Amino acid sequence: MMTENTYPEISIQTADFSLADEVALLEQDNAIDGAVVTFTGRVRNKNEGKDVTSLTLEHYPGMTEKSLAKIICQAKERWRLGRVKVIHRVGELFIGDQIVFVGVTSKHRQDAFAANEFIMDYLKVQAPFWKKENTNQGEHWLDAKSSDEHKAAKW
Amino acid sequence: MMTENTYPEISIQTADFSLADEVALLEQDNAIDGAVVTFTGRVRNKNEGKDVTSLTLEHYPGMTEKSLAKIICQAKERWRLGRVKVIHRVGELFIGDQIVFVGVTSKHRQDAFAANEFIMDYLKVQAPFWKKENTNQGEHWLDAKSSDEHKAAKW
Amino acid sequence: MIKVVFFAALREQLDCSELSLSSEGIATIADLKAQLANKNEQWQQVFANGALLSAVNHDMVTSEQPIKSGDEVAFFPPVTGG
Amino acid sequence: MIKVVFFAALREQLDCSELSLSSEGIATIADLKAQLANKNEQWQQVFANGALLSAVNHDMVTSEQPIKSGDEVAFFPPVTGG
Repeated sequence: MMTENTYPEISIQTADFSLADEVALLEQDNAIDGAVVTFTGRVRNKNEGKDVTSLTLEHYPGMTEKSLAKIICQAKERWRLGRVKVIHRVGELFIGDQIVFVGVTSKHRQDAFAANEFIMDYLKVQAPFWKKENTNQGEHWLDAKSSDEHKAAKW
Repeated sequence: MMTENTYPEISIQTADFSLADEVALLEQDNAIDGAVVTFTGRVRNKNEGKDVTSLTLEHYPGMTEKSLAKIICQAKERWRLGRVKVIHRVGELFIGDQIVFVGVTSKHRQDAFAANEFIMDYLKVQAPFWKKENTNQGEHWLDAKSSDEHKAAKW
Repeated sequence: MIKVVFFAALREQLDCSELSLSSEGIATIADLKAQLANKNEQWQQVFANGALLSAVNHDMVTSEQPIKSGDEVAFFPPVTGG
Repeated sequence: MIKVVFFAALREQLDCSELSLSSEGIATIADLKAQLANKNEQWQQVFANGALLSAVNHDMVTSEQPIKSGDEVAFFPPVTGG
């Protein structure tokens, strides 16, 4: 049975999150990791020339967690990582709101940088999230970008 | 004359800093940047097999700020960056203490990741900081690592 | 029975988020797609989109993927999170 | 006069953090190094270290760098911050 702790490194939530709290958890009782890299993705006010008012994030519950867990596993296979946390919000989000957080610790900075970017690049093309953009010209689903495919393929 | 605001993107200080406050400043009134990448370097409890008790950080006031300003300029020339902040602490620091912070915002994540890692790689080989390690086997100045030279050279 | 779920633009185009159908005569994702496309012209058009992605039991798969009764199959557009 | 400053392990080895000396006969960093090494055996040994870095007026320079009266010259080991 799935419990809340099946994927302690992953959280899909409508609520906002606190960068400070998340980093504190990554660092707590962790004196062996000298490097902490975080990525935060936020809602921008412009996209492809249109004025954005909000985004609506949909996802595929169950598959989302499974795909993110797989991505995190791959990162751990490739780099010497300490702790990892991935948070992705769903529902309606407004300008400046936090959308996604990836936090990684490692003994060494190179591993932390690479693993964090790897996780984001794969999240972008494999995790089942979809964005609907609400603009002053109406709403529409965003198209996937081929540049995201290329970024993931380069690893 | 040098005033406190000569290098608003750079702070060399003995005091600790707050990751949350620094990121809040990077994001404040900034609705155009969708990506925020942070690096935090911390004092590890082990280094090359020795038990570390503390580090003493020395620097060359004046040159430190100038060299970091140059590195930030180079990063801005190479990538489309929004805001940048670099903080480096000096004096005696203990296990788990924050040593260095690099925060970068950009419209796009690839630029934010690359610029942040670039700034850290160059800080490591060009900014005049020196670490003395205090261990249970006495104190000694750390040697520069050739791997750091290689990381900076790869950009 | 096979459970089929749809997401995002696809769900809106079909005006359907979930359906169940018999696994009889369906060996692969390609078979299932063909059967769904057969429903009517609107569905045919939607499933003609070669960019659609499919998942079986929460794993991304290709059209050749075998499926069986009890599986949960999902169809959706390329993902755009992050 | 040229102001010369030393940092970290170098400062401790020389037991000196700062000194001033006349710019007479000193055209480059290499000249300055040679004159400092000339002080005594301890200084000679320290300045024989090829890994030492030098800066003039807060910019990293090579041994060929010209220097003049009024400059601030720094010598220090490879940096280890971050």
